[in-house]
Amino acid sequence: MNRERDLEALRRMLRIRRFEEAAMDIVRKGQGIAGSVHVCIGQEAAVVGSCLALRADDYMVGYHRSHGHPIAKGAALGPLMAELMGRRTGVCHGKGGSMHLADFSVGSLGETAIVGAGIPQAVGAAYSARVRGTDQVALAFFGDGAANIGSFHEGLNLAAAWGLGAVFVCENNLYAMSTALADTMASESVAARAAAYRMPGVIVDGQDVDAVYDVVSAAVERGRAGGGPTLVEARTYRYRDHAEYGNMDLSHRPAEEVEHWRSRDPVELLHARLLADGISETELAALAETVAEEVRAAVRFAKQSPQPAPEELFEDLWATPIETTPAMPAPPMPSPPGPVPVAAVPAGGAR
Amino acid sequence: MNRERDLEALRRMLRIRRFEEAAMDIVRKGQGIAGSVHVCIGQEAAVVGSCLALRADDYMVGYHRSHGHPIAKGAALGPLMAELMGRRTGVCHGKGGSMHLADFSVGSLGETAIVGAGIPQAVGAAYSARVRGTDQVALAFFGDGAANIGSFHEGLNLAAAWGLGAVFVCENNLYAMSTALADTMASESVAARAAAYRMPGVIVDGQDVDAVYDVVSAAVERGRAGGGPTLVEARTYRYRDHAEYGNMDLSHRPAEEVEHWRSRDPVELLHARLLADGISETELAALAETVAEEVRAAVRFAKQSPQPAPEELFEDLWATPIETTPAMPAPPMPSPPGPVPVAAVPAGGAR
Amino acid sequence: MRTMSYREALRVAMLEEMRRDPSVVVFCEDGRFWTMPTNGFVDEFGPDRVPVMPISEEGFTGAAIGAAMTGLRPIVDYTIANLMYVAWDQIVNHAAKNRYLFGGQASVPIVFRAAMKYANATAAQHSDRPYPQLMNVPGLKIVVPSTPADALGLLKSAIRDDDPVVFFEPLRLWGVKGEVPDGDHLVPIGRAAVAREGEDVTVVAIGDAVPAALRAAAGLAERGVGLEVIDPRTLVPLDKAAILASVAKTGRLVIADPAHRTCGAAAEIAAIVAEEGFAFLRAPIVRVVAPDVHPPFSPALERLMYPTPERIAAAAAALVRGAAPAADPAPPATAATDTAARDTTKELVGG
Amino acid sequence: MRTMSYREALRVAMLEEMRRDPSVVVFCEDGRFWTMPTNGFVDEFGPDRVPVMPISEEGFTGAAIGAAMTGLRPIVDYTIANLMYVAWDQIVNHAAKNRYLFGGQASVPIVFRAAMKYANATAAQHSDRPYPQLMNVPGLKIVVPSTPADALGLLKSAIRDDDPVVFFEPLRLWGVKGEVPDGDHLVPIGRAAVAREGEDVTVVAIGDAVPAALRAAAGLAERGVGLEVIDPRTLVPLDKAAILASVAKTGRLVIADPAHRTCGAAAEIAAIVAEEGFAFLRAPIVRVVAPDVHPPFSPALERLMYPTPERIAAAAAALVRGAAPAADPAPPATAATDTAARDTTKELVGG
Ligand SMILES: Cc1ncc(C[n+]2csc(CCOP(=O)(O)OP(=O)(O)O)c2C)c(N)n1
Ligand SMILES: Cc1ncc(C[n+]2csc(CCOP(=O)(O)OP(=O)(O)O)c2C)c(N)n1
Ligand SMILES: [Mg+2]
Ligand SMILES: [Mg+2]
Repeated sequence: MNRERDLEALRRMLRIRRFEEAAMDIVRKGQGIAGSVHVCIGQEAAVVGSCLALRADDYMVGYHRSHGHPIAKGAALGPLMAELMGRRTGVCHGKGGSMHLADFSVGSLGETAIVGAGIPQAVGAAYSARVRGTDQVALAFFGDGAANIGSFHEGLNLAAAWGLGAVFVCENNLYAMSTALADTMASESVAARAAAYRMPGVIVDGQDVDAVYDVVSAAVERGRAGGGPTLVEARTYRYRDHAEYGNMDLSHRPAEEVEHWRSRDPVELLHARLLADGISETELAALAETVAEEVRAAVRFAKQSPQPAPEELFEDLWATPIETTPAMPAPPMPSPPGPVPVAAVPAGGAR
Repeated sequence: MNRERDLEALRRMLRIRRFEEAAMDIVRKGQGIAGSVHVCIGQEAAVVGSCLALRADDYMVGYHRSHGHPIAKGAALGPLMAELMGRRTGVCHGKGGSMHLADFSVGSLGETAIVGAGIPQAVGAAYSARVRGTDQVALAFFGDGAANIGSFHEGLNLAAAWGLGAVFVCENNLYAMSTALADTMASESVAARAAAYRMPGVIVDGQDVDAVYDVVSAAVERGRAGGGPTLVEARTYRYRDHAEYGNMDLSHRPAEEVEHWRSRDPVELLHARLLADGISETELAALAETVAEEVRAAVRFAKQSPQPAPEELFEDLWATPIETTPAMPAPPMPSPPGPVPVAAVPAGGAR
Repeated sequence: MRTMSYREALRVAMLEEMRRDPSVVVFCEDGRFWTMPTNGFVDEFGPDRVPVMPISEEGFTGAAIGAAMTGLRPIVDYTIANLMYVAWDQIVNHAAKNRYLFGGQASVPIVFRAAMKYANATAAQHSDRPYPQLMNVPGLKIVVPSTPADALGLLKSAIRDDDPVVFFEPLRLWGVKGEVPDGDHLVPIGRAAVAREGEDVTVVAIGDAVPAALRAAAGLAERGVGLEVIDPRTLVPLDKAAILASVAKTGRLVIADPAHRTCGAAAEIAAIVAEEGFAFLRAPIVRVVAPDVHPPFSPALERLMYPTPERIAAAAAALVRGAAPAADPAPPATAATDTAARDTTKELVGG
Repeated sequence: MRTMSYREALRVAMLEEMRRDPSVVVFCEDGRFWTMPTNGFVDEFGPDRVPVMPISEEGFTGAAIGAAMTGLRPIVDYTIANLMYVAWDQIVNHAAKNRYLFGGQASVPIVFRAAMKYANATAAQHSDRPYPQLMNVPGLKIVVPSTPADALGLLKSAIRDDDPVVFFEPLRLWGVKGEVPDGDHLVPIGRAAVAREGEDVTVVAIGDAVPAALRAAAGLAERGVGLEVIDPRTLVPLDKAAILASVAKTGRLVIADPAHRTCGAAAEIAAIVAEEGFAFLRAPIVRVVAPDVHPPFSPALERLMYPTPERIAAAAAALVRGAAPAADPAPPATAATDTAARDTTKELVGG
């Protein structure tokens, strides 16, 4: 246990929780977040423990449960919140929204709304590091539901066959939408699938940020040293429904299950540990207040930011401008071959 | 060891070998087989041992190394050879060719040219049997290269999650085109991947038709009884290049490797065993001659069959005829708005 | 007559057909969940006909094909049209081709349901209208109903059809209510509907562009311009005769479609009329479609993407006036208020 | 000037660019094998830049995207265009969208090479011309060169382009030789070529329809009919101005394209001209394209599929004569002898 690191872990976990609470509040009040919002409240230790094990220049790819990853990797909150609100100041200029946060400046290569698809992209980032001769590693987050999709298999196999510095972190929150993992996967764990690629597969308590940090750090060091990829399964839980938008209601989850996980809240566990380690309540309260103000500032920034202008619709599509033969003037309109049988319509069109 | 069954195994293995030799001969002489032809000579025991473990009404799905599967399942040779020659009497009316043989009358649901894609289709056939309340099982053949594709993962997982009567038979001939399996897969065997789906994974000597029969029979019985799927890896070897067409040349395979496998030719091994079991050379020669004549007859049938007529291009696409508003008469051609500045062209067009 | 929403019509169609025909099954992730149109089906039809679905689009599409070739009639619900891309190989290389490849030995009676979530702030990975891509693939019938009655009648016809049918649902229409005939209501595949008669301009409108075109027509009628609104309802087979008959009457054609411009359904309709109805045309053919840019997340931008009553009316009015069409209709600089059907988002499933 | 085959041009382009830029890498199954244009590259550029590729199209396409977003320029060779379908989600939902989704933070400089094996008796699963599908997807540049010089110059431009470029190669052109300028020969993306000038009919021809159109033009010239043959070379961005300028001169348009009719590239070109060049048109626009049926295996049938000099000449001559075009050009009842480029099949890789 490392006091500085744990304080930083708490800071980032609180950032995620407060940020998502603020987002939920905006959704609830209809104040300008449209679309699907998937919060990871309850899973913060898995996310933050993993990202703290990375260097700033390491790569990270996320998925649709999406705000925690860039926050944990160190992204500024204002542009993230502005993105959720579709503003031009959003980190993606309002083009991506909640499911597509990305902040390349901190190595966050983007979240994806297609389950599993980010996994091979992270493999490619790890491959890129090798070709370019750096020792960067790449970490892919994904949910338990993603373990059943082809990209998982192909991505892990590629990384193993090529011996890349990739780390695969499954945030196993037991469900994919309403579907229990046990109903779609016969094997007893996601980590058990690592053997199919002859890579280590490790199960870790996803509510314990130090445990996650340790396991992922070992995987990162192994990858950085050329030892190949690792699969980490962090057992965790989401408190909320699948999404804030769309009436998903996971109230069918057994009450004892919910209770069990709530009793092991990752923020509270870390808070208690820091207290036990001699950090004062005052110091922790100050840290919490700093974070709360960061989030309030992010919300202010987002709300005050302008909506994108219509012409921005066409920006950010092409990197290289398109070169064609200069356009010719539009041809004159021919007079119609027959009589026009209708009354003229005033310019400006009709309503 | 079962004498009747072994004689039937020899018959089918010889059918495959003679059929493919005849096809290679036609290709070599340019007598009318176009496109890619992938022969499975050397792999006959894996193919026949598996199919003999199936009932006539069980299902089988194959892949691009494609002639052995329907022959082993009991398809008549004439329409198969006619298909290779693109004739209207072909089992697929000349629409499919070598890579797409299918004979639904014997449960052969088709070969596919897309690596791995047949695997989930076999799973669907097994699912269908359950819904329809039959005890049919479905067997999917695929190559070692297919073990790295998403369909393998998703297909096996589905079968395991649903507990279906599916049997997955990997004909591991060590290479995918020119690529050695060891270079693309870190795990020590394909069968080892079964654990990822909590299904049994069995390695069997693919040159020994009895061994294959026993292993696949156990899997079939398990599946039929509701015990779920099994993955079988038959270790085998192909003598020829990847394909007869297209200049693939696997002469880079180590000579000792080729020698080793040639010394364990599946037809010769079975032949020797039958001799040892007291079947006479004469009887075996008679069987061989019967098969040779079947194949000659198939070639005659194919060569004498007509080419498809042009209108057959449009047949076999739709099952349900298309219903639209009756077509209106074509509009009269307008006289062109300007003078036509060119000489009239005689009807019938130009060359 | 009954009144029901588009969404209820989908549910009723599936329910009626599953009761009528025990070979109809449903493949849908979270299909048993209370938010889905198939909620409750498992109680009536049992777990085999409504199986739990892993996140394995490619795998379960392949399984549906295997099931369809062996006697079942699967309804495969992708819930989001973009997720078809994950299963594209199975849809395009297999479902569309297997009947042809195998010379008519098997048919592939599957309905692929694809809700299109555009205009709902779900950004590019969840907002596609991919029917033009599939129109370029022979062997698939393609349906895009715009009313509850057509949704019901066409889905029932699609389920009974022996060919693969891709059934596209504009999600913003899910909440729209309409009258539906009593009894076993079937709408034939391949017949267009004349949604409104008019003399001056033909507007062929697709999906939720149909209500937009009808509003445009109502507005222009007050100014003495008569729009004839044709709803093709099925894009393959396309009811060419109905479109040509209308253009023969009006001499002017606007095509309104929320899909992308290049190689879209509107391009095909324009090409058909430029080829077979050229003599009828008094004016250029105008496409009112989405520009070739991805749907952005930001609602302020996304609402500029799709055909609105204003854009359709402006295009039609300009044709009648004899004005040249804009070379590439840019979205209006001021955001149109697309309130229509916005409230249906309440019915959406998060994704 | 140098003389080289289309296939050599591809090899030279990749070689020159890999020498110029260490960030260019090649992903290709069996790419090191002696039959492939990249044979030998591993010796010069090392195993990291020419890695061994498992059969994992989806996985390695995702990896290419991750690599491209982090500084590399992968050339992804699918070897058979149909295999793109296996990776469709990565191409359409990610490669084409990531730059836009992430607000321009990253670009995705990948060249997707796709050889099209049609007219080579490989049946429906290996014979597609899928560029129309991808033309409907914003964010992808699309190239179909028809000469060795353009293959070289466009492939080099594509590799240097910062956007994803899909590079389609008609395999029947691989063996065709032609003159290629010396030095660093670059052809800009987005510029059409006037392959032959003429006064009477514009023929826009794509891929191997270009040589067919040139032969048609030579034939018709003897009869006093002048065809202007436009080779767009790149389909996205499409050089509309060049096409419109030609139609402004001739007043007549034939589009020759080996892809399927419905929603094909020819439909888009027809729609553009019917919209923006209507005033120039003296006659219906005619498409000489493949009918909406899959390529059959049987060469006797497949040779009826694609544009031939005879079909193009007949369509152009009919327009000049003022005859109405056939409603749906059926293939000629007698098989055209398409000897052109048939011999190039010797260069093919089996598949
Ligand atoms: C390929 C794909 N299939 C289905 C979906 C719809 N979908 C979105 S999230 C989700 C559940 C994902 O579960 P999991 O991977 O466990 O992540 P979690 O939501 O639990 O964090 C599904 C099915 C999708 N977006 N992509
Ligand atoms: C999805 C896909 N990827 C690549 C190919 C090209 N291809 C055809 S056969 C083959 C090798 C297959 O190897 P394996 O599965 O071991 O079967 P084998 O040919 O050895 O019998 C490849 C790469 C294909 N047809 N489909
Ligand atoms: Mg989950
Ligand atoms: Mg093999």
